[in-house]
Amino acid sequence: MDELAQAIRAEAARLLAEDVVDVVIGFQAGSLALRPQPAFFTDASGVDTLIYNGFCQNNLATYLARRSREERVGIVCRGCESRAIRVLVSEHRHDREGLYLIGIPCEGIIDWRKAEREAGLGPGGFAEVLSVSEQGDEVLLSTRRGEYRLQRERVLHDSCKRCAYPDPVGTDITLGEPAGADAREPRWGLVDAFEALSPEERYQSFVQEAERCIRCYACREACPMCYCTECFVDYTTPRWAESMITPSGTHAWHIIRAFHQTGRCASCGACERACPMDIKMTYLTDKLDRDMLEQYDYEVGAAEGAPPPFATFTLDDQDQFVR
Amino acid sequence: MIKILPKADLATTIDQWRVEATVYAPVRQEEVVGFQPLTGSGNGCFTLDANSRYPPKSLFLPQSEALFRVAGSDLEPVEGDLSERIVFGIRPCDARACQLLDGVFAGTEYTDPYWSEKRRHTTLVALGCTDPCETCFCTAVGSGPFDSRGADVMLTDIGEVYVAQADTAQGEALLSRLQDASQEQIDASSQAQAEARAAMARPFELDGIRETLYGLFDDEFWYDVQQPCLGCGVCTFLCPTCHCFDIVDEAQRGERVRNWDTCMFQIYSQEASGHNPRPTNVERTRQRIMHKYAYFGELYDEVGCTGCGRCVRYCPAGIDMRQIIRSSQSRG
Amino acid sequence: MTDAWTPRIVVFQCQFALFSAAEQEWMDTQLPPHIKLIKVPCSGRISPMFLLNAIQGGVDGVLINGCVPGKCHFKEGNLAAHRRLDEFRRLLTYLGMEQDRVRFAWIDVGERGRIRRELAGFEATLRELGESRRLVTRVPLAV
Amino acid sequence: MPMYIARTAVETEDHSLRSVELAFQHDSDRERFFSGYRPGQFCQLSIFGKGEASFGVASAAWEGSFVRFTINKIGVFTKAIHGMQPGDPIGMRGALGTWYPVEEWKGADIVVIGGGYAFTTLYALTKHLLDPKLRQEYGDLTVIYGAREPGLFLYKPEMKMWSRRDDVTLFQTIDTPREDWDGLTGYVPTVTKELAPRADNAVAFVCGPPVMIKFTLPVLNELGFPPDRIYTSLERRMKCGIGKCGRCNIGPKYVCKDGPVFSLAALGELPAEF
Repeated sequence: MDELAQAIRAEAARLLAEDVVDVVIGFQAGSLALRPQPAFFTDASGVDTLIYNGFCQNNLATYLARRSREERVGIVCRGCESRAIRVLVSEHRHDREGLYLIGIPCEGIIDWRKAEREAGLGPGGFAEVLSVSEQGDEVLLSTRRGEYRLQRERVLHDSCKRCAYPDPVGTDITLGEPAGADAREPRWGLVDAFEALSPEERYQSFVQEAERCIRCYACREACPMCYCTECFVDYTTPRWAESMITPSGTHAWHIIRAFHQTGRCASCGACERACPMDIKMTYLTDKLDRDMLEQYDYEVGAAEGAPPPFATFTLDDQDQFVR
Repeated sequence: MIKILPKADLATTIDQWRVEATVYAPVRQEEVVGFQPLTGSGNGCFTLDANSRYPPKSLFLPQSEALFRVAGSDLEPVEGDLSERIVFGIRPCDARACQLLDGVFAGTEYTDPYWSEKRRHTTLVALGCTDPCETCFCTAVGSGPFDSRGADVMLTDIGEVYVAQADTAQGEALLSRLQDASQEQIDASSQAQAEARAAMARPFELDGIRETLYGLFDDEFWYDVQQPCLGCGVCTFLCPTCHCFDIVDEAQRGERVRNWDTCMFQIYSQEASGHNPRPTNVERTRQRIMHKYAYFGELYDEVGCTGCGRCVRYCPAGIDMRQIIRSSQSRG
Repeated sequence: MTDAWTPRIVVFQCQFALFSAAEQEWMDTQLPPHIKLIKVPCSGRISPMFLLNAIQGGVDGVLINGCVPGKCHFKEGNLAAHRRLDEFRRLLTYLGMEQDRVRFAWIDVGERGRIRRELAGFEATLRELGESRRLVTRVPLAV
Repeated sequence: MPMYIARTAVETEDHSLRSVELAFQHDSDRERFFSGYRPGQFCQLSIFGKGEASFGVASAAWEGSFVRFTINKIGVFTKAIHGMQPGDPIGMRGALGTWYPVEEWKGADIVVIGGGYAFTTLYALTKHLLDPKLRQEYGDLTVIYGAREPGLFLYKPEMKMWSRRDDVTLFQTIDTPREDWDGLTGYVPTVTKELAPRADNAVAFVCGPPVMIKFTLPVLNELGFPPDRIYTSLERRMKCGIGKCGRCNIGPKYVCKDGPVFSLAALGELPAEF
C-alpha cells in the first residue's frame, strides 16, 4: 500500500509541477486513525501529506460536481470512482478534457465501524486506535490497550465485497498492479436474498431500515450522482415527500433517491458509509442496476459513451409493452 | 444528597420508577444506541456502555413536532405527551446541552412552551463517564465527564455500586428511598471522577476563541476547512446543542409542524427572492462553527458545544471540530 | 373486507390517448366516484413521484393510459414513460407492493371501448388483491 | 391573532405586487397591536396549509384601524395571499422586531431612501412622520425613492399627494431614462449623491435590495452622515420571528429579534455577513 501511496504522490506532484492540473483530489490522514480525509492539493510541494490506504472511504468523484468546471482536476480514482466520473462526464457535469484520472486498483474499502466492532472497540470499548496498518490479508489496529489483528475480508465494506470493477476504467494513468475482477461475494447476492423473501417480509424489512433515518441527507451529499441544484425532497410545490420524520417522508426519500440513480449508480456504497445511522439501502440501487443489465444490457460507466437506458428509447421496446 | 444505587438493585429500582413515570434509557438496536422508553424490566433492556448516537435533545425538541392542528376554521393545540419522564443514563455532555438549550428556549424574553413543559416533567439521571471516548472533549469546552449542570442526579460508577448525587429537588425526590452513601464510597467516587478527568486529552484551550474566530471572519481559513465538507446534516442533527428548526405546514395532515433544520443546507437561509446571504458551503461552515464558539457565547456566556464528539465521530468526510478550533488558533 | 368495498383507482391519462371525443367525454364526466382521472399532456409527463404519491396516499390501483409505441404526439414520450414507470413499478414490487396495482393501457386508434374494458378488468383485479396496505403511509389529500 | 382581509389592491403594472389591508377580528387585538406597533416592524402572516412568512408593515398607525402589507408574488405563500379576497381569514403575529427609532431624533431632518418593493416600511415611516400631530416635531423630510421603471412604484396615489405637499420633498427615480418619464433617472446611490441631502442634524433611513444598500451606505458616509445616524432594515429568511429557530442571525444578533432595523453603527460591530 505504501508503494502505491508513493506512486500517487509522485504523479500528483508531477501534475501540479508541470501545470497539467490546478488541483489534485486525493486523501490525507484525518485526525482519527481510521478516518482518512478527502484532501485537495494545489501545490506540488504540499503532496507529502497525500496518503492512500484501505480506510479511504469517500467517493472522490462527489467533489467534482462541487468544483468549477473551469478547474483542471486531477483525481485519484478506483473502479467505482472512475465509473461515476464516466457518468458525470456523459451528463456534462465536467468536461473529460479538464480531468486527469489517476487510476489505482482497489482491494476493497475497510469499514471502520466493522473494524472497531471486530476488535471489540468502538463506543463502548472506548479505546483509541492510535495507528493502523495493512499487512496482506490482515489489518492491524494498535491502541493503548494493545494490538488487534483483523482479517481484512471480515471487515470489508459490504458493497466492496460484491464489487465487479475494482480496477479503474478510462484513466489517464493507472498505478499499481490490477486487482482483478473476482468479486468476493455474488454480485447480486443482496438482491437475490431480498427477492427470496415474501412481499410482506420485504416490506417490513424496508420499513424497519427506514425507521432509523434522520433525514440528514448524508447519503445524498456523499453520492457523486446527487448533484441537483434543488432536490425533490426540498420541493414545496408540490411537496413530494413529507417534511417530517415520518414513515411516509422517509420512505419517499429512500425510494425516489434510489430510483433517481437508475442507470447511474456505480455501486460504490458511499451512501451507506456516510450514513450516521447505519442504514443499509444499497439493495435498492443494486436491484435497479441488475434490472438495467438484464433489460437493456447496460452497465453503469462500463463502456465509454454508452447511452444511458432512461435517455434512449427505441421502437424495439414495443415487445415489452405488454398491455 | 449522596446516595448509593447498587448495580444489583438497578433493575428493581428502575421498575419502581416505572410505576410513576416513563423511564427512558439507552437501548441498542442493531449497532445503534438511542434513548427509548423501557417497556420491559431487567438489565438486558438497556445498554450503558455507549452513549446514544441520536442526541437526547429529541426528548424535548423532537425532530418533528406538531405545533397545532387545524380543524375546520379553528386551531387546535396538539396534545403533547406530558407524562412524568425519567431519563436514565444520559451522559453529562447531553444533560449539559439541555441546560444550554434552556437558555435558548426558556431563558429569554420568549419562552418556548413546547420545550419548557417537557423539561419540567422530566428528571435527568446522568451517568458520569469513568472511561471517556477517544472523540470526547468535554473538558476542553469548560465541562467535564462528571459535570452535573443540567442533570438532576449524577451517577458515578465505583464498581459494585453507583454513587448517586442529587443536585435538584427533583433528583432528591427520586433518590429519597435509596440508602445513604458512606464516606468511603463518596471518596471512591471523587477519586474515580478525578481520574477520568485527568485521563482526558485536552485538544485546545478556549482562551480568546471568540476574538480568534472574529478575526478570521473573512479569512481563507473557512474555505480551507470546508473543502472536504459534503454539506450534509450529520454534524448538526447529531449535535446535542444544535437547535435550529424549520416551520412547515403539512397541509395533508392539517398540522403546522416544526422540524430540525440545519445551517449546513443551502436552502436553510435561501430567501424567497432567490437571494441567499450564505450562498456557499464556506459561509455555512463558518456559521456552524462561529455559532457554537463565538455567537452562542455572546448570547449566553457559554460555548455552545459540550464536547460530546458525535460530529467528530460520524462526519462522513472525517472533519474534526477539535482540529478546526486548533487550526483557527494557530492561524489567528 | 366486505362486499361494499370498492377499490380506489387513479387514472393518469395522456390527453391524446383516447382519440375519440365521445370516449373522452365519458372519461371526463361519467367516471364513478371511486375513479379519479388526472389528465396529463403526455404519458411522458407522468413522474414516478406521481405514482408513489398515489400509492402512499392509499390508492388501490394506478392505471397509466397512453398511446401505443410509434403514435405518441411528442414522438417518444410514451416510450420514455414506459421504460421509467415499468422500472419504478418493479422497484415498488420489490418493496412489497403487489405488481398488479400499477397497470398500463396503451391504446391505439380505433380501439373503441378499450378504456372501459381496461377499467373494468383492472377493478376486478384490484378486488381480488383487496385493499392496498403496503407503502400506504401518507394522509391522503381530501379531494 | 385572527385577522381578515379588508381590501386588496394591485400596486404595480406587472401585477407582481399587491397590497392587502388586514382588519382585526377582535377589538382587543387591535388595541394591543396599535399600542405597540412602530414603523419598521414586521409581522408574521399565516395561511394554514401554505405556511407563515414575515412581511414589513406598510401603514402607519394613525391611518386607520387596518394593517397594510405589500406582497410580491414569489412563492407558495405569497401566491396564496394574492389569491385572497376581502373577507378571507388570515393569521398574524406581531408586530415583531425593532423599528426606525425616529422618536430618538426629534428636531432632526429626516432623509428616507428606498428602492424597489422594499419601500414598504419606509412608506410606513414617512406616513408616520406626516401625522399632523407629529410633523412639526421634526425638521425637513426628504424621500428618495427608486424603482426599475415607473410602473413599479408603489402607492402611486399617495406619491402623487406627497409630491404636491410642501412638508415633504419627494424624489422619485427610475433606473434608465424613458420617454414617458420626466422625473429623475439613475440608480438610487448615484441620485442620492447628486441630491446630496444636508447631513448636519439629519438622520437617514435606508431600505432596499442588498445591492442598493451596499452602494448607498458609502455615499451617505461621504455626505457626512455618521454611522449612528444611518439606519437600515435587513432581510433574512425567518421562521419563528422570536430568535429561536436560528437562521436569521448576523453574528450573535438575530435579525428577527434584534432587528430588522439596525443602525450602521450597530452593524459595524457585527461580522460582515450582509
